[in-house]
Amino acid sequence: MGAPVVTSQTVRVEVDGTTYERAVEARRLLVHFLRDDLDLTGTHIGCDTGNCGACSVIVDGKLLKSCMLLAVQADGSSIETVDGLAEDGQLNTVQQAFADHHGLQCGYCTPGMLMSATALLRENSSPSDEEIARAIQGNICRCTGYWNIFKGIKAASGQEVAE
Amino acid sequence: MLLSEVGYARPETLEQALEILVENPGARALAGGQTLINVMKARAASPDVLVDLGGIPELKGIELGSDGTLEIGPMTTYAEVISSAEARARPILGEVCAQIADVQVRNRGTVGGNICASDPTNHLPPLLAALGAELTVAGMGGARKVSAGEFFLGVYMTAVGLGELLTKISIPPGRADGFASVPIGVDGTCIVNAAASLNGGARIALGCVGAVPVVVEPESTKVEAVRGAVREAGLEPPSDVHASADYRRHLAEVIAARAVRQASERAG
Amino acid sequence: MRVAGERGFEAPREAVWRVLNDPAAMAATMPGVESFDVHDDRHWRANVKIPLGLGTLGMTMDMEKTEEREPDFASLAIKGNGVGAILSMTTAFNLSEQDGGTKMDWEADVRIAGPVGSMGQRVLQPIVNQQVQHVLTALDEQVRKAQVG
Amino acid sequence: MTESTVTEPLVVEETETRRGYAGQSVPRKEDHRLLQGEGVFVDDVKRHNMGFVHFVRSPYAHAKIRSVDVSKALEHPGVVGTLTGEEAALLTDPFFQISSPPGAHLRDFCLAVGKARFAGEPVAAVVATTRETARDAAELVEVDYEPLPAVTDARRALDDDAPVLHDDAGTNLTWEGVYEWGDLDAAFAEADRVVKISELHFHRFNSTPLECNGALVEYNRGTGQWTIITNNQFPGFAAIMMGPAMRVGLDKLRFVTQDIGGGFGNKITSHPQLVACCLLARKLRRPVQWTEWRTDFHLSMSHGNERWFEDTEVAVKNDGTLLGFRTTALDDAGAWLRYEPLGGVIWAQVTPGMYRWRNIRLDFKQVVTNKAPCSPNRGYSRMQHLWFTERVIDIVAHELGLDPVEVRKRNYIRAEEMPYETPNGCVYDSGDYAKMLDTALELIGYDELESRRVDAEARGRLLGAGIGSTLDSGTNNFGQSRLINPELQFSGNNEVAMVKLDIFGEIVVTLGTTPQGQSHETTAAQVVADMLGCSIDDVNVRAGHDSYWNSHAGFSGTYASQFAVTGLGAVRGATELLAAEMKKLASVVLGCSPDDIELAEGQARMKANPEAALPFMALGAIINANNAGLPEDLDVTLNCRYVYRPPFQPPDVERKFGNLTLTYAAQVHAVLVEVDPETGVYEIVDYAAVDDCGVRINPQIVEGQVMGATAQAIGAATHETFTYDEDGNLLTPNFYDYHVPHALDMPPLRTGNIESPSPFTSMGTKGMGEGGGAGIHAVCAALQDALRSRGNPIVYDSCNPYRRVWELLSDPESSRQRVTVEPG
Repeated sequence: MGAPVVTSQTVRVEVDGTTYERAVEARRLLVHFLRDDLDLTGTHIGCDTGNCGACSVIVDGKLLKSCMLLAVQADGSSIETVDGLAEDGQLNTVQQAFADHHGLQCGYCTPGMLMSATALLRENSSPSDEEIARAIQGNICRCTGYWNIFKGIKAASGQEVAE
Repeated sequence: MLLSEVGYARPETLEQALEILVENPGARALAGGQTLINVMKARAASPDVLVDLGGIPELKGIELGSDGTLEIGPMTTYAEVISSAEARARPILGEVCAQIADVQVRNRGTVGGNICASDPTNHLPPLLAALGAELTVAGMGGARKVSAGEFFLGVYMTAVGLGELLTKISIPPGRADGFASVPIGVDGTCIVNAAASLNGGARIALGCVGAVPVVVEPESTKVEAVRGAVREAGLEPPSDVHASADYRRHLAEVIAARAVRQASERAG
Repeated sequence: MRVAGERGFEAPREAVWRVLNDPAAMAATMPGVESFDVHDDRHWRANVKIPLGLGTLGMTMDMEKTEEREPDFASLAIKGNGVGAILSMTTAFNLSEQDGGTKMDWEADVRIAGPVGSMGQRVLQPIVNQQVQHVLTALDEQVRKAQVG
Repeated sequence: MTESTVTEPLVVEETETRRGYAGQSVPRKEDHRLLQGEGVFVDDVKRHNMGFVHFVRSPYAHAKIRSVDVSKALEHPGVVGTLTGEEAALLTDPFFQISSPPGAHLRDFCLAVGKARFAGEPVAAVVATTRETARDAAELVEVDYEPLPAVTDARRALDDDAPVLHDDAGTNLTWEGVYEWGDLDAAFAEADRVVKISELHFHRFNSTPLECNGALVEYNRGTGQWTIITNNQFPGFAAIMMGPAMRVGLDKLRFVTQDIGGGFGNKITSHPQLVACCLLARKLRRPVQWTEWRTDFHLSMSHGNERWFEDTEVAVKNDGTLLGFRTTALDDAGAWLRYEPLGGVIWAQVTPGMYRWRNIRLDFKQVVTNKAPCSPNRGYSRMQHLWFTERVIDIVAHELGLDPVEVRKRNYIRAEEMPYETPNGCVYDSGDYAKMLDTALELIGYDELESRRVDAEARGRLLGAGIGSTLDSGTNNFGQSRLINPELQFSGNNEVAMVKLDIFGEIVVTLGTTPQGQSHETTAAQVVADMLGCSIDDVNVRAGHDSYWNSHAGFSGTYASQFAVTGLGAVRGATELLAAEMKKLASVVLGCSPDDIELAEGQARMKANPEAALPFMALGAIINANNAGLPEDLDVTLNCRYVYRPPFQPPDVERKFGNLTLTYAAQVHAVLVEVDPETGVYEIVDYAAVDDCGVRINPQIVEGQVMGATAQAIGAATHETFTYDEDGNLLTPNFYDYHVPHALDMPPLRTGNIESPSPFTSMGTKGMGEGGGAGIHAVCAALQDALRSRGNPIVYDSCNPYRRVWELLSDPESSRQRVTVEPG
């Protein structure tokens, strides 16, 4: 019994604690599924080659770029996005640290950047400068030059930050 | 950014996957998708069907054989190689995987995808060629083994034919390996890269200087011997915005020597 | 992108000339040719699916013989239209007798535009070289066949 | 509504002693939404039944369009409709051209008509019910092209056999002008040496904002009005381009923006695509949505001006005193003049750079080529010119065996000379450049340079130090456009703000600007809260821009380093009006004179008796909802609009003389690089950026701008380039080959700050944010310094990827041939 070939299928995912089910074309990218089909527009798109990381989300615990994954591939998974970081409108530690250290200007790369920072801090509660830079290497920011983002992530980990 | 219409299947066994590939000549295997999805976004290629290999357990995992041979399932991600205790038997593997792209891509991209994509700037084709890896290719009629030196046929083209899949990457034991590159920025796309292995004679594989890795076997590990061997390899590298053919030829010599130096240090 | 080279055939110049000027034989040298129509002796069209490993690149190729001086020189203009790419190519060959066989000096100016271009030169240039090698190898085969037949 | 306009800048009230928000790094108001993914960017907006637009783009750099056949696309399921260039040419008039002839003759429509002039130019548009379907159908549009030879090198564009892009112009030389000030002959006669530089090249790149362009356009058939939800950063400019082209009044075009994902000037010239969307929304009777993808953006939108400096001659004394220079600037505008040829004069805002030379001649020629059109990019046109002056300084120092630090200090305009009138009549308002340089050198550890060189050599590396000094001129006098085209009726500048006190006591501020990360909501609130004596939390600054708010004027927008002057000038003006009205109202209620009232702690209260106080809420309620019994002649609305107008005169067109910008922020950057001589690979190992933008309202935000501009300069200096092959294919059409700096590419950075208040602005602020070009100059200088021992090559290009450094290393002589030193 072979696996069926489909051009569309029903995809069921949990995003930030809410379960969604939608019929979707096989060709639809996960990022478009989130943004257009589920109206979860916090996750952004900054390129078309998988370089910029604005679309970064955490899928089943792994940080991925949602523009290099088909929505059908995410079927059955649990997805974390920027929309789920704050609780009741209260910024979490990482978000607050970005604000404190001016780690964002236009805010377009920020959702992806926050997800990369979140993934880093889960695995490494006290990252070095080098580890922080490596963790966000896949996220392009054109406004800040990254320096204030480094500070924000360092501060979020509870380490002292030189001003 | 927007893909052409495509069929999708997620088989659970290797056999199912091969069946679909055989039945659909326009079908292509989807591994981590970190190259293929991008090529499809550009619509530079539009397969009819994507066969998602993510649901086939036998294509994953790393095993260290009693003779020291590492056997890596093609669907093993770079991140899994980096964190694998077994893969440390050949430390260069994890070191090179850690230089590929970024965290997100390393979490999703696979060893098999990297080599089957056969992008001339990829890291693993020259590395596997230098290490003397052996690749197992399976079709409906059975499996065959291909040496890494013969596996790469062209850009996006490998010995994996229509209706076939790469099922295993076997890497012999050894430690005296080196890898060097000139990337665009820190750990960016490679302009030239080179892998060297000194396990039983020096073997260097150069990347980015042609459609497939160019293997060079210098007579000794001395810098002049290495550079001379690269010079005599008659490289015909591409010219692009990052490097002229001449510059790539020059870099290939320098980088080869550096890869050999690293390998020698580890041999000693 | 300009590519050029020379190639030797173990066949008389006339035989090579015939193959090079036989649309059907030439069609067989093209990568992934699916169908072929001859409009007249100077114009023909091929539908090809160039295999690229990750998928195929479908293209309609219109060829026009722009110049011909039997038995040694001809030039072609080729325009390819596909979803992923637009190709425009001019190519010319010169045949001469050499050691009882034939030497072909050839050159081609290949221009590729469209989405495939966005994949970058690092893949485009090797792909073009690869396809040229494919054509040359297939040409050998055709010349040999013509000899036998 | 109360409105007032003044010509003189307001004077800071000297009585203010309370420590206010201004000068403090208060948290940004924007952050709360942006950090939660709750910003509203253009692609986030949806409308019922909207169709998705996909442009069909020319694969050729230059081709005649014989026909466009959309029939197959229209038959494709899900397709709603199409638009072709021929239709656009019937429905619209060509866009207004800024240029005098022959550039004035260009006929530019929203889609290519008859001819495609660069690879990626939109030729037709398709609308469908999904994004994917629109692209599918776009592939079915059959365009019959006849490829034409392309010209991609500006230096070849004027050759006799060069293809002419625009038959209507008849030449590729679309604009030229001669600028000459001082006495060149005398300067060269006085010179001990003349340094000649045959050619320098400033390369093509832009700032690649992470969000590309886009719009959602709705058409109201009943009123004939379009609502254009977009991320265009200069709607005022878009409107004056679009209205006449579409044959409608400007009120028919409502522009709405909220959050914009970076702009840097690159989102000014999206008007052709916006027109196409407007025509489609009207034709198809449904909202249409257009999202530009990264490759589209690189292929077709807003490249920074590429410029060649030919046959430069510099008159210099043996001690390094610079007397003057001559050069020809050959500017490559790309295929269309969408904001050009304004670049042909904008550079003149900084004619002498930071230096005291008085004798300058520059022949400016702008040509069109088969490449994407240029439009402003952070540092627009000044960056090219300042790179040139910095390169000249270093090459002169290098060739004369002088210390670049000393040559700079000898020639920098001095602090005591401020305000300083340049040879062309611009007035540098304030600054101490030598002090900035000292600060930068200290930060970089310049004292230890020689020992670091030795250390690097021991590791097989070549160490080099470089300085980049640069100006960020802000608040344009649009009168300078008359130097381009004397027929133009533009001059001065303006910006609008509205401040009102609403019924429940909230203060609502509406700006005319379109910020893209510059934190206008925060800085405006700081200023308003200080002036009204209330908490910053009580000040609501509306996010974004909406032309129906009526809070804009002709030059409204966010560009050209001006918010701290024009935007805040307008905010101050409106707030002063509101404060006066609040006092007047309170005085009526409390039965005293307005002079007896002060605003503090969210109240209007009597100075002599703070117990007698009206909370802002009471004032708001009285006027808005409880006004019976108020005196008939009480002229108070608590809703104040103010148009700030900087004090400018039109420049003298004949002499090309006049003050072109109001403020001059300055930057001095210093870098250390280490080069691997075997490969040409190099690394920036230390970086210092010193900024002086006058009084800083929010230091953290200002520093953020300095950092961001620095990172962009590092990218541009090392890898970022829009490079074309000779057929006109863009070789860097997306982030595969266009390498922007990543986190790992960033060097350690030290920043320094000096505050030289501007005497010309109400708060002493200066516009800022564009000064990053200093990094390009500094990296070039550092590379030249590092390679000194390797045959003394000349760094002649603004972009130095590894391959170019290797060329300099392996063949220094060919770069050296560009420079000769002759006796004066």
